Amino acid sequence: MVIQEGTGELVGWYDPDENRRWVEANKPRDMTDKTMAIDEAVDKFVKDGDFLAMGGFGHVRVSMVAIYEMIRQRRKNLIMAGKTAVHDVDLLIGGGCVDRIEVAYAFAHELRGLSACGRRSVESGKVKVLGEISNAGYQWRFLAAAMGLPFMPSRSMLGTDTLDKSSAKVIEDPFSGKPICLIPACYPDVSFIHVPRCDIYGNCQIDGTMVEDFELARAARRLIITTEEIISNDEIRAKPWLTKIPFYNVDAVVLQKYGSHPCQMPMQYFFDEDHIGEWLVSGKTDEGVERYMEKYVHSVESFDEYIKVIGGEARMKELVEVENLSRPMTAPWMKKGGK
Amino acid sequence: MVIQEGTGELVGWYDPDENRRWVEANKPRDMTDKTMAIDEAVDKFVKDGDFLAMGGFGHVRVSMVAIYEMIRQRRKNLIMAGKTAVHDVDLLIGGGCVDRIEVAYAFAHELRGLSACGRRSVESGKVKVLGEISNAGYQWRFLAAAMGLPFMPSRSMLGTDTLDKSSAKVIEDPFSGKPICLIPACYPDVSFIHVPRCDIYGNCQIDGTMVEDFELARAARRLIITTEEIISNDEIRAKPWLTKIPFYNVDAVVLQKYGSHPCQMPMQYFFDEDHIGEWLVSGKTDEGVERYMEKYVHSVESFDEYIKVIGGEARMKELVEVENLSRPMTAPWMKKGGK
Amino acid sequence: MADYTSTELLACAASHVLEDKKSIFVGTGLPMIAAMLAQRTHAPGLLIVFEAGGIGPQVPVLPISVGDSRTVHRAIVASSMNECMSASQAGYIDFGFLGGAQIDMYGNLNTTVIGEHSNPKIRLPGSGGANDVGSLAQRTIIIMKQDRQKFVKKLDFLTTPGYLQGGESRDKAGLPSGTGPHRVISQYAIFDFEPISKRMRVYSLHPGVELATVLDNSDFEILPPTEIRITPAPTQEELAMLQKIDPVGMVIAKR
Amino acid sequence: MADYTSTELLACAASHVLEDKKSIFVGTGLPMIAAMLAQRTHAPGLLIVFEAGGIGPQVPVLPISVGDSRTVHRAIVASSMNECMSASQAGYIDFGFLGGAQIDMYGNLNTTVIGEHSNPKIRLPGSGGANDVGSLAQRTIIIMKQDRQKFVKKLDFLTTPGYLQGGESRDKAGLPSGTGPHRVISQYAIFDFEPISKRMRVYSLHPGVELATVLDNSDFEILPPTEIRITPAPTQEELAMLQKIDPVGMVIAKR
Repeated sequence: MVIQEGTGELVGWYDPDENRRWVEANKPRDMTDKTMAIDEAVDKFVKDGDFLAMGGFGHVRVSMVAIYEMIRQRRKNLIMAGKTAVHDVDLLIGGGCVDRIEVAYAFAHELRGLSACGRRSVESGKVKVLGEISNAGYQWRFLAAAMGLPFMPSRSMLGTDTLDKSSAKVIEDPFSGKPICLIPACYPDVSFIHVPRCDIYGNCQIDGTMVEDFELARAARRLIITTEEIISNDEIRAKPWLTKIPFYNVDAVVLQKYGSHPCQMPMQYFFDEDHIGEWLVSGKTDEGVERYMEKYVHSVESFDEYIKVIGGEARMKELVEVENLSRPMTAPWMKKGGK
Repeated sequence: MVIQEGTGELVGWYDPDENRRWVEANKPRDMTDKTMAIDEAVDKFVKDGDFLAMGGFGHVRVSMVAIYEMIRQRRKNLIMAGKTAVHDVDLLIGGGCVDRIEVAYAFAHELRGLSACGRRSVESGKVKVLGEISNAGYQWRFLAAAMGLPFMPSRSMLGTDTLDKSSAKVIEDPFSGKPICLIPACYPDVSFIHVPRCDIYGNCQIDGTMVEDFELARAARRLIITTEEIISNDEIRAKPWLTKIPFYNVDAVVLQKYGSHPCQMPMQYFFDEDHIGEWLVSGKTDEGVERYMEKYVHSVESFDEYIKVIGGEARMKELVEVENLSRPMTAPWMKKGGK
Repeated sequence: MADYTSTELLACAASHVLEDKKSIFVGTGLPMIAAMLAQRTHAPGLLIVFEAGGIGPQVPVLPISVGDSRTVHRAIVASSMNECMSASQAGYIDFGFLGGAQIDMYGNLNTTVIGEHSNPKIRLPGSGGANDVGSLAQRTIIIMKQDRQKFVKKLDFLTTPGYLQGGESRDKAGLPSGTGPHRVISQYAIFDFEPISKRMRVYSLHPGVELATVLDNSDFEILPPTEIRITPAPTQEELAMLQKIDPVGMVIAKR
Repeated sequence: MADYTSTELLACAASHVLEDKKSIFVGTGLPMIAAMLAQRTHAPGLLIVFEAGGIGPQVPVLPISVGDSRTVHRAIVASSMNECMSASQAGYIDFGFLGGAQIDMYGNLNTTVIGEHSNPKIRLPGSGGANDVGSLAQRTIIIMKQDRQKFVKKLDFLTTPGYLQGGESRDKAGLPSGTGPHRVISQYAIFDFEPISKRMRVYSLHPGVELATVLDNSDFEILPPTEIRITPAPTQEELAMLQKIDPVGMVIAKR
């Protein structure tokens, strides 16, 4: 029946019945005020050894407020979902939080170049790669979980080492007679998704693309929303077709303006390329990493204070202008004059 | 490997590779003006014997302009997707267009009572039921097609005669070891979806619930959009997150104000319960059906003329007011004083 | 006789089964009214979900269809059937209401056909969302009129799963573990299911109903109750509330 | 020498492969620039799709990330990865661009690891969307620098499928029928694949490049061309257009 089995470690999978029981016991269906501070949310919902998946994509709409807080609270032995995880996982590795990862895309910063910190950690054996998968495959892992299914079929990954090092299986499709890849569901222990606005119960609106956050929000066992703004429940109810994540998937709501810095918040503020550039240089040595963590995480008490350190409202205003196309972007990696 | 196979007829399924070739050859990726009149759209895209699936749900957001036109053009031997098909299929059966159906829900009008016309046709053998399925099962057939997959797994339908009379198969899930139902993809030959607004290329916005139209739009081989209003492409591009159906899925765009009457157009106009009531009575005899078809379809030349026959703008204004909650609803079936 | 109709008793009894801070998949008619009554009495935190996509609405008037615009009026989410059915499959729906033309001793239901499938005496609507609710909700509540033509030894068609052939058969078929019919409510009594055999059992008698009436009006053998319970009669407050929920008498006759 | 850079030649050559009224999955950098150039020259009806969900945008400035807000600027749809990948699986994506650290004679690519997977010499980013594009797009275009370390006999890791082991093996693995690498573009030449064996073959030489240079700079044997073709050099108009598309020199160096 099973033609091929991937040899990657199956992480984050539960029997659908087991997860149903978990949902029944742990996800109340009534609306209660879930607002709390980020330190409380991390303290309450992130345990050492947890399997973590972050919302957003690359350097876009990432809950950096959560990333910094996990480093500050010195979480350890986390398993990271490397679903276009870039800046987030690089920092978490640098901060000593993550020692295992399932990789769709990691260890590089798209156009900006490679991730020195993450790569060094894998090459030295400090961080272990548990399995490989593709981007579509990862979000289909979340889709299967969101749908309460044990797996999602896919015509991707077939015939490759990516499949061989994944946790997928290949069977003969009983309808077409052709081989088809079955990608196991994935229920991360905890996820953070940064949104532009939500109410105190966790009903969220998201501008721009959803990437895979629709599926991830419904797959994660614990979901913490960090948000630029809290709006009233009346505003949610006035346009229910804009609600992308409903309250019953949400465990905590954390208000944090600029909470995605130095990443982009679509329609709000642009990437802080100078800051990302500073990390890319810092990441090249262990000392650099330590200095960066000390300066931006451990020696600041809160995200609001961090925003002051990176230049405060004045700097954020510039990034808002770049996002709005009223100021040209600049980036250290552009000084090379093209690559 | 296969534990159980449904004995229902497998309708609307194609090998995913065969459908990919069809898509490549028949769905252009550039934006062209697709507007045309309903008679042209039906003439061009609906052939006798086609497998038809209508958008909307029950009596909500149904392209009645298309239903009437198919009856007017005397289409024959259509296979109907009975996906909460109610008023639409009842009329198509009465009009002599449909002689086969795959049933999730049909032959009843929700609270209003049973469908005399449809039931009589099945009980007399005039209309053949090809298979049974559940509502979730039907939309998952469309989801599988929309995703280019041969099937969608499901934990529904197991252990029942519904599965036995469906085209689904049961296998042992290689992850959990438990039986799981595989529901085959469904690519209808042609679908009509009625929307509040779209541009001339077919980029559509939809208010209220999507029901299963998101999946159906992406599954149908030919998709005709009928719309209350045509808006500019600029308006689509101003809020791209509101686009629920993209132009490349769409083959024709038909402008028809009130095009869902007597069904409800959410946020626009309410059910015309008097008219639906007239059909429910007419449907009780073949003569009644014939009189209804003559009065509302064959003796009127266009949908605009039909709107005049049912009471014109004055009647539509009343239905708009009921929808807006500024006028109480009435219905013939409510005169019974509850049931 | 008591000053309430059979429909009012059914609505109140169904409402009592619902729990606060849980979610329920509702259809139109009596289920919707029972859910709204529960929200306005003991279960203000009850989340109402409609299969067409409406989640958590504040309905201004009773919806006619589970897909009509009243079901998304000031809702939490206006979503899709896929979203609601997937949430149900993932375990987010606690209760579901069902009805049928026939029921058997294991709570299996027929809403498809009377007579042979290929040559039906009476063609019924089919599963609709019923099979999905019966498969995927944590617990279902079945409301139906009881007589020997409806409470049958063998269904003409098994549309929606109850406990299938009883015992462990539901789990073995691959349906979500721990799910199944929770209560059946008829005009005479409320029933539950014996935990091991999964056979239907009298849970409580409606006020003024004899046990013999309940047992006689079934083609299959119903297990007797483990203790004698009487279904609470509707209170004046509940009856008044029902009139407010359905002021035009769509389901509840005007008083 | 000619008055254009290697990057400019690659961008123009890639752009020429694209056809009007087709769709393309693009990444940032050179692929994005090639697609924009095609739109502004011979393929105004080219539909640009980004894996994070942006479909048909009118980008105001070159996006940095395939997920950034520029990719949905005045777009047709701001959707999701599931939507774009599903559309691709269903056959709606005609072209996809790929690159890699290693390629073999069947167009298979490695972007995962140099050395052993469990003990890597160099850890690379992994598949990302590459395996999906390589699996699901109707045709892929591979752009990469050519030398004997990159054009290898055996990949350290087969991240993304080309024609796998050649012949019918791609179809037999269950990948969508009729798909696979269409062209490879290096700094020396454009390659296609021989239809039966699916082995890489010289299609055209870039201006001024000797065939021997092309064949020598590969660890595996590349099939010779069936006829001698020369890749068209970038025109002045194209070069000017490239400066407009990337005015700040993110990818194309300022002139």
